[in-house]
Amino acid sequence: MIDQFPALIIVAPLLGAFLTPIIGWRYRQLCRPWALMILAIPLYAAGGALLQVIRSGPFGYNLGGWAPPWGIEYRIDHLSGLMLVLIAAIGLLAAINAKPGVSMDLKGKEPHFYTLLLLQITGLMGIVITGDLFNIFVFLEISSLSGYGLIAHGEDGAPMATFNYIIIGTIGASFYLLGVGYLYMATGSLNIADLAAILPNLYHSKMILVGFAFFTTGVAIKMGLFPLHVWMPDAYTTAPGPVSTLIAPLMTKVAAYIMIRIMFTLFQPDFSISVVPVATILGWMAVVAIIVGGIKALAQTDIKRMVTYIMIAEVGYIVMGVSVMNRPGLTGAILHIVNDACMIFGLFLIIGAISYKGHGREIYHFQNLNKKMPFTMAAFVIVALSMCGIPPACGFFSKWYLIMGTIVAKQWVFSITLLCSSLVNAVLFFRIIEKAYLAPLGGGAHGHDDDHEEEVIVRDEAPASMLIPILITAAIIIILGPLSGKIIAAVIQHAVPAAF
Amino acid sequence: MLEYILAKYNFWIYVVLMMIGLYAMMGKRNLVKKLIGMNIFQTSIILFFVSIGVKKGGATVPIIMGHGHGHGQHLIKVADYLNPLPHVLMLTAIVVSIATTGVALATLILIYKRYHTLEEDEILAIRKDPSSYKTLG
Amino acid sequence: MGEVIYSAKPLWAVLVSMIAAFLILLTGEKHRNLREGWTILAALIKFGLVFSLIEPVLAGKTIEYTLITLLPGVALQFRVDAFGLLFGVVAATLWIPTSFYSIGYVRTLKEHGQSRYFFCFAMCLSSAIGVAFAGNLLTLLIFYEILTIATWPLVVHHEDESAIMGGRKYLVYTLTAGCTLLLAIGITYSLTGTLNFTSGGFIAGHGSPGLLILLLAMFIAGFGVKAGIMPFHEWLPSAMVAPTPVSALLHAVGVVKAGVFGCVRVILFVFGPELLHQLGVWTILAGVVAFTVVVAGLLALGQDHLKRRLAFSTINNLALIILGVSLLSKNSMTGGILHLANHAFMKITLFFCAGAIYAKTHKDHVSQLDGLGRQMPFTFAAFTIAAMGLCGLPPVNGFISKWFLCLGAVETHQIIFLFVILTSAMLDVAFFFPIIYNGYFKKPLPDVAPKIDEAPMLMVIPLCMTAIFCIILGIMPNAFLNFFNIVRLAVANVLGG
Amino acid sequence: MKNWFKLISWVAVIMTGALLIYGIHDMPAWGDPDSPANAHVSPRYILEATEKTATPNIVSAVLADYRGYDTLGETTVIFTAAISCLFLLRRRGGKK
Repeated sequence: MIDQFPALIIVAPLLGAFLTPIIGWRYRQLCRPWALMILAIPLYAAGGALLQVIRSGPFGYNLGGWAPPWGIEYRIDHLSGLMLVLIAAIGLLAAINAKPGVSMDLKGKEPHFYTLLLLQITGLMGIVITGDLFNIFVFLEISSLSGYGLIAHGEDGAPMATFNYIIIGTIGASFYLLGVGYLYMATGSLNIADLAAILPNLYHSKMILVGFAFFTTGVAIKMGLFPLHVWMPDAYTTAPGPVSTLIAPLMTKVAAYIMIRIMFTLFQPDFSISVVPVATILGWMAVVAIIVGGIKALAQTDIKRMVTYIMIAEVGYIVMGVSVMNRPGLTGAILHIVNDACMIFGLFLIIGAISYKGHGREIYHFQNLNKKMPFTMAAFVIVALSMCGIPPACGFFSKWYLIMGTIVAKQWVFSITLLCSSLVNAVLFFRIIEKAYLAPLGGGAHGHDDDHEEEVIVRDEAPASMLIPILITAAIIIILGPLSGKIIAAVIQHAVPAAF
Repeated sequence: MLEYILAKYNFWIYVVLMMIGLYAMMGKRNLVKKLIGMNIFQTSIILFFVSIGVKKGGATVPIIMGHGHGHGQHLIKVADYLNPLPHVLMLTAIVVSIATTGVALATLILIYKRYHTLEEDEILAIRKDPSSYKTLG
Repeated sequence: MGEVIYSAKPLWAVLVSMIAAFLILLTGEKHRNLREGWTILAALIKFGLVFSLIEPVLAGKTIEYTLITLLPGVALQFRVDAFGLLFGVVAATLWIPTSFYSIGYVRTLKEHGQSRYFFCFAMCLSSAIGVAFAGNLLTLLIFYEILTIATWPLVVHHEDESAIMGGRKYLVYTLTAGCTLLLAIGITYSLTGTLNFTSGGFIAGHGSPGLLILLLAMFIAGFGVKAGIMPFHEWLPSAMVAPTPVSALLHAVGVVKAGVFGCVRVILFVFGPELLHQLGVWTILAGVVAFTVVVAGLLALGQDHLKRRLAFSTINNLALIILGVSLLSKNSMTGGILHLANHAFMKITLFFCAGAIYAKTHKDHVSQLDGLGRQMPFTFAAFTIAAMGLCGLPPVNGFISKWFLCLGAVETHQIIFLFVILTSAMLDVAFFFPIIYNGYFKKPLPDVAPKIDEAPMLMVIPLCMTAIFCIILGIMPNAFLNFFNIVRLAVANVLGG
Repeated sequence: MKNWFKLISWVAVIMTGALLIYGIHDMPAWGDPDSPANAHVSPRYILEATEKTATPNIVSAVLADYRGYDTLGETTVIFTAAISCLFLLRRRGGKK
């Protein structure tokens, strides 16, 4: 059984996806339990695979029994094991959360929704698990296509936003494919491990340089790194609630994973330092991304759109951690992939629950929301504090490592950007917390109990299927913080190249 | 110069195609033109990959005739057959490109249903000011 | 240092009020007595736990508990040494009267959102104890930030415009300070690879003098914001919009003392006296702090709002503590650290009095207090005792710490600082005695009740208790809690280690 | 606004084109049977595929067997696109 975990991780959701429309044809209500059941399998298998990696190191799995450079190999190491667990867990929670949102926004289309959800998860897991460059492209397209379909079903501007996303996303994926082509042309291989062995002799070939450039640009587009982020705010804002909850936290993070793979597994780290100054360029792009993301987020009043701009800044964090090219920086980047996925997921869950309850997404709609939805807002406070980097929530620890990385690299501008960005986040979130928890400014403060009777606000909490994932995510955010030392010792430190 | 270009002429064609496609995707304001640009763009990549697999000197399509079930293997020479791998990859890429086009067309249908136009500027104008919406007629 | 005991007591001392906080939230508004019961129960248990640590610490032992490793070489670790214990004992002791007083205060004024109030209160105490017992800079920072956040709802409690503005100002100052600290701690870690507090400092020998001076400046700026050191003091008077028990907690026990505690930790346990002498920055530091002492005293004179006046007095006294420590001599350190405890008792009494006056009469300006001493004799007696203490008059405890501060200033041959300390005592007299004079000797205002009409018992008893305690500590500095011995041990550890 | 947009696309296109042309220099001669792409992995397909998979068409052999999971992915892509289109265009329930 254990030997088959890698195959199981992909095949289970894939078969599940193929069967979902058939099940949904007759029994539409069965789609959700079916999807949940299917999603539990990769979570279990990914957990098992991660444990096996921790116990006995990375392992491969040759599909169809063909040896690696000729056949396709699945390769699970510490980084991919961690990502698999992350994707599977968020996928499962997102599927649990989806029920009320789907029955409200996408009524009658449950089979399609759950099929696409499973395909999305399959695609993301496939990207992470495979050890073959072209296979990554195929899975990237599976996840992108299911994402296009899901997002286009959103509110008013969604089809237009999706079309832009398709165009830009295709440019990104095609650039990635071009990168694969150049590497193939120069080496004749598609397997990452095989390429990593061949490439060091060819670092000064122009083909490799061009290939690398296309790789990074393509992945940066998928990731929403600053000048290439244009598709992101519209697409994720207009997407239906359950959809943005699923896609927004994962897609950018998986793209960041591909970037780390390319820069640190496929190429040696010195390639990005000495051969081409990619690290420096990426670092400054990250600075701009963090600043612009923060400023744009400050300018938004729609909280969902605000969160998408925060995501742009957070992508900047990850890229910055990668770009400083040292152990704490990369540790922070990988830790931040996990933490940020949880935090963004939590935010979208909460936004989904609030919208489901019929409240608007503008900041002024948050007035008195703590009395209507106390648990949701408590979770919101936890996520917000984590985003501001307040310990012991997990956001603090990834920020710590990122800052350590910039300090070790002596990039003081980067450190200060990171710190300022936490302050910007504090402004962003405290203005909402203020709105939700405190009486309106100048609106006749009800200082004392006496005038309590004038307005009775009824508690109107989100349904359990939404609330449970929200509370679980909030708990995870707090627990991940103190556990980060253990996670790093067990997993992340092995994912950082030994050269650092 | 000319010889230099001619020596790898299909790579030059691929570059030109790709630039055309990229320009159409980014610079054109009509959504269908953008989509056509996307197809040109993807086609150029296919051309690129297939060009990698070419072998001059009499190589032919990689179908081995008359060697049933592992006999007479000594007759197979690598130089006689084109590189099969880029073709395999491109079969997949073509399918991906078709699938993407399909989904893009579906969103175009949605867009057209909603705005009755496929000009990006008009759509932006309608979204900014819904009263400028033209009824289908 | 002596023997190390591994015990979970420090952890429980932190956790007990955190657990109580969640019980308070769960109990909610419907069962008030049960909810307040949790507060008091937690306060008593916490006091018991902290009290039981005094004896082993005085015997020269250190109590340690490691929870979980956070970074290589740095864990979420509690380590109770003499200095940390002092702050812990002060916080845990004063939580008990504050709890009773708070209950009286919010019930008298029928405050809204009482569950939130008590929740945050308990969280503050939990994190204050965490700050006190933190074994390394990172643990300290974690609890320090929790303290920052947990205080915010208390500052904005009234939810009117000035409260919200005060809250915003508070957040801007303290969160920026938190970021500065994060950077400073990060640099420290990258220089030394460790963050564990060591008596006499651990950073010496790492990094160039210039970098170390910059680092010290960042640390002092980071912790100094909460301690109200002069360019960063602005938030403190604004935060006076909070309910009075909160101000008492902010100014006597929790937030500001955490800032001072952090400064002292950094000066003595990260940098160490020797390094500071070498770098030659201690005079600059002492100069900055002395400036704060004098200017805050002068500004206090101009305040008519009673709580704002107390706030400036706090800034003045906190700077005095840091001044004592930064003079780096044995007696000045003793005086400074002892003042950390003494000031807590005196200032909490003063705030309790201010709150009692407000709860009873809704008066909060100095000029409105004429003749009120006849209506509220107990409150005014307590106020007088505490004010005398802050002016440095025997037999109140403030005299002892100021005495040691003066000795220390003489010891270092820096007569200017002796003048600063004496001037500050003069200023204390100048801004406290008018209040006392108004209360006792001026013609009563028409709305003053002719007979004794005190605030509720739940408020008056705590404030009398703390006032009496001030006198007892003034006569017998080692009474009950062994403050003086603890302080002496802490100083001996730093200078001997 | 419109011109600004065109300018950006021109810049992007020219940059991409320049990068592509820059890459052409080092490419192996077109059609070279000994170029890395033709020499590293693919010879084994040509030599072995017929024997191991009993398929004369090497492209099919690689497609369906050596790199079968790519093809599974390819099928999934079509399936995804089909479901996406159905999801978007189907009128039952949903909006209006």
